[in-house]
Amino acid sequence: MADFVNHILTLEDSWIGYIVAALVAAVLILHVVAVGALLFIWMERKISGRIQDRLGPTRVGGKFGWLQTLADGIKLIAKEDVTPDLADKFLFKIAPYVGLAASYAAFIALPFADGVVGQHVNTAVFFVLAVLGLEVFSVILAGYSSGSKWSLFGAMREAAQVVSYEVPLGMCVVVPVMICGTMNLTTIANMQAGFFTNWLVFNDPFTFLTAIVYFTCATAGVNRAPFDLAEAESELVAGFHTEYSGLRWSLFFMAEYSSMFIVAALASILFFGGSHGPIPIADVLGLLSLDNLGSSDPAFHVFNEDGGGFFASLNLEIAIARFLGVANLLLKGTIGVTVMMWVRWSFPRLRIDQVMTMCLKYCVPLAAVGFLGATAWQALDLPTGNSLMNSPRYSHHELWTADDSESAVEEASSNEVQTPHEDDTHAAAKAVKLKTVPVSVVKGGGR
Amino acid sequence: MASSKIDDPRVIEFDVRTDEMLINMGPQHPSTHGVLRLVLRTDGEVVSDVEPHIGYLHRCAEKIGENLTARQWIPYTDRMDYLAAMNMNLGWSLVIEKMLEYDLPERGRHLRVIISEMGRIASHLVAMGTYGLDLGSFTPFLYGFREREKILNLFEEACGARLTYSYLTPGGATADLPADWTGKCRQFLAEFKEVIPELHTLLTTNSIFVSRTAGIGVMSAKMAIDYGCTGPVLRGSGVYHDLRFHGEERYTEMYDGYVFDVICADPATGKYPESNYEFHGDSLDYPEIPRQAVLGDCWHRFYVRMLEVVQSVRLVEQAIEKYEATSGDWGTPIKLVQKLPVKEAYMETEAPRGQMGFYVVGNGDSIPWRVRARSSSFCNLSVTAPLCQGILLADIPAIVGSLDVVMGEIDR
Amino acid sequence: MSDIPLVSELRLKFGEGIIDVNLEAIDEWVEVNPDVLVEVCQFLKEAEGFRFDMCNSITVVDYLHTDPKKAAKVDWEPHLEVVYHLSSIATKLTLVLKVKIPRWKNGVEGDLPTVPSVAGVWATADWHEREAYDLSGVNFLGHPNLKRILCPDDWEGYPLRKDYEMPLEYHGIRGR
Amino acid sequence: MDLFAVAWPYWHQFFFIIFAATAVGFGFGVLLSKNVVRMAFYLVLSLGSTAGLFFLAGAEFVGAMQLMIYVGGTLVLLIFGVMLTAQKDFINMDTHTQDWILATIVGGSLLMVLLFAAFGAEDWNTPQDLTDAKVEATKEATPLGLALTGIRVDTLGETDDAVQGGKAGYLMPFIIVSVHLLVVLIGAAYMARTKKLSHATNDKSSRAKLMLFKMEHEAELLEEETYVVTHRGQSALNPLDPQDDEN
Repeated sequence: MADFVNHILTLEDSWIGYIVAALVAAVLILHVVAVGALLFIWMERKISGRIQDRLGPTRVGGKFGWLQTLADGIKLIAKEDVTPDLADKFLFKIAPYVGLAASYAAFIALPFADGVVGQHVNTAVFFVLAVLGLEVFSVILAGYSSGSKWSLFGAMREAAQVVSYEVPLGMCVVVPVMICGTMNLTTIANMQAGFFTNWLVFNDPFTFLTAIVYFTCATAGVNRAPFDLAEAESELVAGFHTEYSGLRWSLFFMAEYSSMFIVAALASILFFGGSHGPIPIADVLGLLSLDNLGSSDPAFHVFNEDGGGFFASLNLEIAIARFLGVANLLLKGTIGVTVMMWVRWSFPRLRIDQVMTMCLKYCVPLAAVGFLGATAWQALDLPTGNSLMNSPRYSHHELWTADDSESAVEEASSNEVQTPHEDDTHAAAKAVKLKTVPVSVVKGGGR
Repeated sequence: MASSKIDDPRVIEFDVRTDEMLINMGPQHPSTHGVLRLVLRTDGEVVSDVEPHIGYLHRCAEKIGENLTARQWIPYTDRMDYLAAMNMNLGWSLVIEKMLEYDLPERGRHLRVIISEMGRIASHLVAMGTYGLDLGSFTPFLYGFREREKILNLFEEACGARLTYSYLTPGGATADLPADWTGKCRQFLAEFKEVIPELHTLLTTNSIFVSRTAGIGVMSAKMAIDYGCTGPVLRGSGVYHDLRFHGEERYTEMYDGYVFDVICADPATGKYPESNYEFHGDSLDYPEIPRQAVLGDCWHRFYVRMLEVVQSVRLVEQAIEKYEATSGDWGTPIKLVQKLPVKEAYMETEAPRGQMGFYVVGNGDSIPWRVRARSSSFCNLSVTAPLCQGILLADIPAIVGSLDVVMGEIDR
Repeated sequence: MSDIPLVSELRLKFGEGIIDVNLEAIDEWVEVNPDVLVEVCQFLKEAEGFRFDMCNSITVVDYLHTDPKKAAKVDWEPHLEVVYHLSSIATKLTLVLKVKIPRWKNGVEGDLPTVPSVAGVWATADWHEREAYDLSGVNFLGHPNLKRILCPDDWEGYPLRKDYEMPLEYHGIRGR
Repeated sequence: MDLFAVAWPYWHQFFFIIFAATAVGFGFGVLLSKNVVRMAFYLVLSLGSTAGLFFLAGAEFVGAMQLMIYVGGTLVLLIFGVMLTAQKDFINMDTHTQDWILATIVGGSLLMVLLFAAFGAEDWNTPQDLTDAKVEATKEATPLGLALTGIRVDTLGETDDAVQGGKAGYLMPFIIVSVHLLVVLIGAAYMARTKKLSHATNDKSSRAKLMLFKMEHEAELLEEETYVVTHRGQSALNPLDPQDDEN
C-alpha cells in the first residue's frame, strides 16, 4: 500500500507514503466504529419502536428517519459539555476517551475477511479480550470523578460486574481456541469455511452450550440489557454518566455500541463461521477456492506485486471474494447486536446480587462444563456436526508435526493445505505429529 | 425487638465497619411516583432504614373546601388521585348524598358502576406500566398506556375531559352517556380481553420480574391492618376486605345484583378464587403463582391488581347490559348552592389504590364547615419504613412501586 | 339508650369516661374523655365482639366563628374536636369516637391543646396524628416523633384553624 | 498479503520512543502527583505503555498478558481500593522531605544496580548498526503452548543431548502455581466473608425467611385471627337486628 502511494506521488520510497497508508488504515477502522454507532443508534430506536408497537423515528431525513442519529450527533456536539465543580477535572475529561480508545483498539486484531485484518496478531483472541478489559477503567474514572455519590455507586456496580464477567467470558473463549488449536482469529474463521455445518457452534453440543453462555456473558460484560446495572435508571438516575452531557456523553455511547459490535463479531468468528457464509459462494463461483484460503503465497493477494496501473495489479475475483467475506461478518455482527437490542427491550433489569449469583453460580460452571465436554469430545474424536454431514473439513490446523524430513520446514511455513480429496483428511488433522520446524529467522510478514 | 437472641436473621454483624451513607432518593428521582423524597441510610448496598418525606405537592385542598360549596369542590377531588379521578368524584358524591339522604335513580347507579370500574382499569394499567418502568423494562409501560388511551377517549366522549373529569357529581352525573357510547365500550372490552394475556406474559410470569419481586417486601396481614393499608396492598397480604362487598349500605347497594368476587388469596391455602372464565364466557384464566412468591410480597400485590382488572372488565360488561335496560333520568346533579344540614358524614369507597374516605361537617350553610379526605396511599406509603429494613438498594423501587402510591392523593 | 351492647360495655368499663353517645347523627358517635382515650381505644381493639383493628382516619375540626354576629347565634363554645373513625376487618363494624378539647391549652394563645396519642394502639395513627398536629395544631402526648409532615418544618401557624392568617412571605415568596 | 503491512524502516524507533517516553514519564507522574486517584491512573498509563513495548518487540502473547493481568486485573483492584478510600481527607498524600531523601537513596542505588547489570550484557554495550534491524522474531505463540507440554519445538533441530534430553516442559511448575493460587483465593474469600448478613444478600428466599420470621414472632405476641366474614358493614352503635341482616 505504502509503495503504491509513493508510486502515485512519484516519490522515491519516502516516508510520506507510509504515513498516508497508516492514516488510511486507521481511518478505515474508525469508520467501522463511527458508522457502526450511527447505524446501531438508529436501529435501536427502530427496533425498540417496533417491539413497543410504535413507529420509531420516521420524519428525520427521508423515509425511515435514517438521519435521526446524525441529528442526535449534531445536537450532542452543539450541547455544552458541563463539568461539575466537585469533579476531578482531568480524570473527568479523559474518562470517555479511555473508553473509546479501549473498544477502538480491539478492532485492530478483528479479521473482517480472510486477509482483511488491521494487523495480524497471532494471539488475536487474547489481545481482544485484554483490550476489552480496559473499558472498565473509563466507567470507574467517570463514576469517581463526577463527584456525586450516585455515580460512584453506579461505577462500583459496573466495575464489579464487568470484572467478574471476564472470568466466564475467558472460559467460553478458550473452547474454540482449543478446538482450532490456535488463537489467530483468521485461522479460526478459516477453519469454519465450507457449509454452515462446519461452524463451531454445530461442532458438538458442548460448543453449542458454550456459544449461548458466551453470548450471555458478553451482554453482561458490555453492560447491556438485563445486566445494565450501571445506568439502572430507577435507583441511580443514570449511573456513572449522570454528570456528562454533550459530546463526552456521546463518546460513552459510541464506546458502548462499538464494544457491542466487537463482542458480536467475536461471537460470529468464534462460533458462527466469521466471514464464511452458510453456503461458500466464493468457492462456488470459483472466485477464491477454499483450498487456498489463508495461504501467504502472493498469487492470492489483492494487489499482485508487479505494480502497473491500479486495475492492472488488482486480482478482481480475490477482491470480490474478500468483499463477500467482509459483508458476511458485518451482517453477522449486526444480527448479534440486534439480538442484544431485542433482549434489552423485553426484559426487566436484574438486581446487582442476582447478576453476581448468575455469573458465579451459573455462567462459570456452565462454561466449565462446556470446556470439559468439548475437550472430551475432541479427545474421543466423536462425530462433529461437520463429519455427520460429511462435508470435507478444511483444516488449516497449524501442524507442528515432527516429521523429520527437511521438506517439512517449507510445508509448515507455507502452511500447505490438506487437499480435500485425500481420504485420510480427518486422521491427518487430528493426529498431532511432531514436525521439525526451527523457528525460521525470516518469515514473510505473517499470513 | 423483644424477640429472643436465637438465630435472629435480622442481626447485622459487619466485621469491617464501613461508615453509613445518607442518600437522598427523590424528590425529582425518576422512579419515585411524583414528588416523593426517600432519605435512605445505606451501608454499601444494604439499606438500613428509609424515611419518606412528603408534602411537596401539598395544596391544602381541605382549607379550600371550607370556602367552596359541595359541587364547586369536585375539581379538587379530581386532582387528589389524578390517575383515578372518576373514583374520587364518586367518593365525594356519595358522602354528600349520604348527608342529604338523596337517593339515586336506577340508571344513575349503573352509570356509576360502568364509569368507576373503567376508571379502575385505567388506573391499574398505569400501575402496571410504571411498575415495569421501576424494574427497568420499558415495554409494558407503552402497552399499558396504549390501552389506557382508549379508555380516556371513551371518558372524553362521556364528559369532555381526559384526566380531571368532574363527571360524577352529588346527585348523579353532569351528563348522560352519549348514544353509541356503550357500543364503543363493548368493542373496547372485546379488544382488551386479547391484550390481558399479553400483559401477563410481559410481566406477571416473566422470570426476571418474578425474581425481582417474589419474596421481597413481604407484609404480614397483621402489619397491613395495623398500618391502615387498604385496597390491593391489603388484599395482597391475604386480608379478605373489599368495600364493594363489605362497605357501607349506601356504597354496596351500587353493586347489588352484580356477579364478581374479591381478589384475595385465602391465607390458609394461599390460593386465589377460581377465575371460572367459562361462566363469564371469556378466556381470561389467571396465570398460576410462581414457587418463590410468598403471600404478602410485591408480586402478590401486583398479581391482585392484574386480577382486579379482569373483575372490572366483567363488571363493566354486566353494568352495560343493566344500564341499557333502564331509561329516563340518570340523576341530575344537585343545585350549585345546595344547603348542607347541620350534620356530619363520613363515607369510604373502594378506589383503585385503596379506601378513599371523605368526611364532611355541615353547618346549615351551602359551604361545608370542615372537609377531610382520608387518602389510601397516605397509609400505604407509611409501610415503606418497616418494609425497607435491611433490604438492597435496588429493592426500594420494587417495594414503593408495588404500593402504587400517587403523591397528589397523599399530599392533598 | 343502654340496650346497645357496645355502649353498655363501655359504660360498664369506663363509667363517666364515656361522656356522651349521639345516636341521631348520620354516623353515630361516642364522646370520650381524653384521659381514658388510650384505654378505650386499647379495649376497642381487643374487645371480643368488636375488634376495631383499623383506624381509618383522625380528623381535627375547629369550632370557632371568627365574626361575633355568627358566634352569638351558635349554642357551642369555641373548641376543637378530634374525631377518630375506626373500623373492624373481622366484624365489618364501623365506629366514630370524638374528643372535645379547648382551642388553646388553658386559654393561653399559642399553647397547643393536648390529647394522649393512640400511635401505640394503631401504627397508622402515627402519620395521621402528625398531620393533625401539622395542620390543626394539636399536641399528641407520647407520640414517637411529632413533627410536621405536610408543611415545611419551619412553617409557623396551623393552616386548618379558622383564625389562621396566611404568612406575608415565606423565604422570600410572597404569601398574601 | 497484509493489506495494511507498513514496513517503513523508522516505525520501530518512532514507536519505541513514544512508548518509552510515556512509560517513564507517567512513572514520574506517579511519584510526583499529590492526588491518589491521579496516581493510580498514571500507573495505568505507564503499565499500558510497557505493554506497548512488548508488542513492539514482537512478543504479542506477553504484551496481551501484561495488558490483561497487570492493567486489566491488578490495577482495577488498585483503583477499586483507591476509589473507595479516597474520600475528603484521604485524597492527597503529601510526602515530607526526609521521605524524599530516603526514597532517592534507596531508589537510586537499585537503579544503579539495574543499569550495571543491563549494560553488562555484551551485545548492549557494543554499538549496533540498527538501521536495517527488522523484527524477525517468529509471530507464533503455539511453540510456547507446546513447550509447556514438553514438546520443545524450537530446539528440535539441535543435536547435542544437553539441549534435547530430559525436556519435561513446564507443566509441573505451572500446575503447582495454579493450585497454590486457588488455595490463596479460597482463603481470601473465606476471610473476607461478612458474617451473618443472611437476610440481605444471599439467596433470594432469605428475605422471605426474614419476613416470615417477623410474622411468626409477631403472631406469638398477638394471636392471629382469620378475617373471613361476608356480611355488610354497619355502625356498631345501631346494629341492625340480626334476622334482617341476611337480605
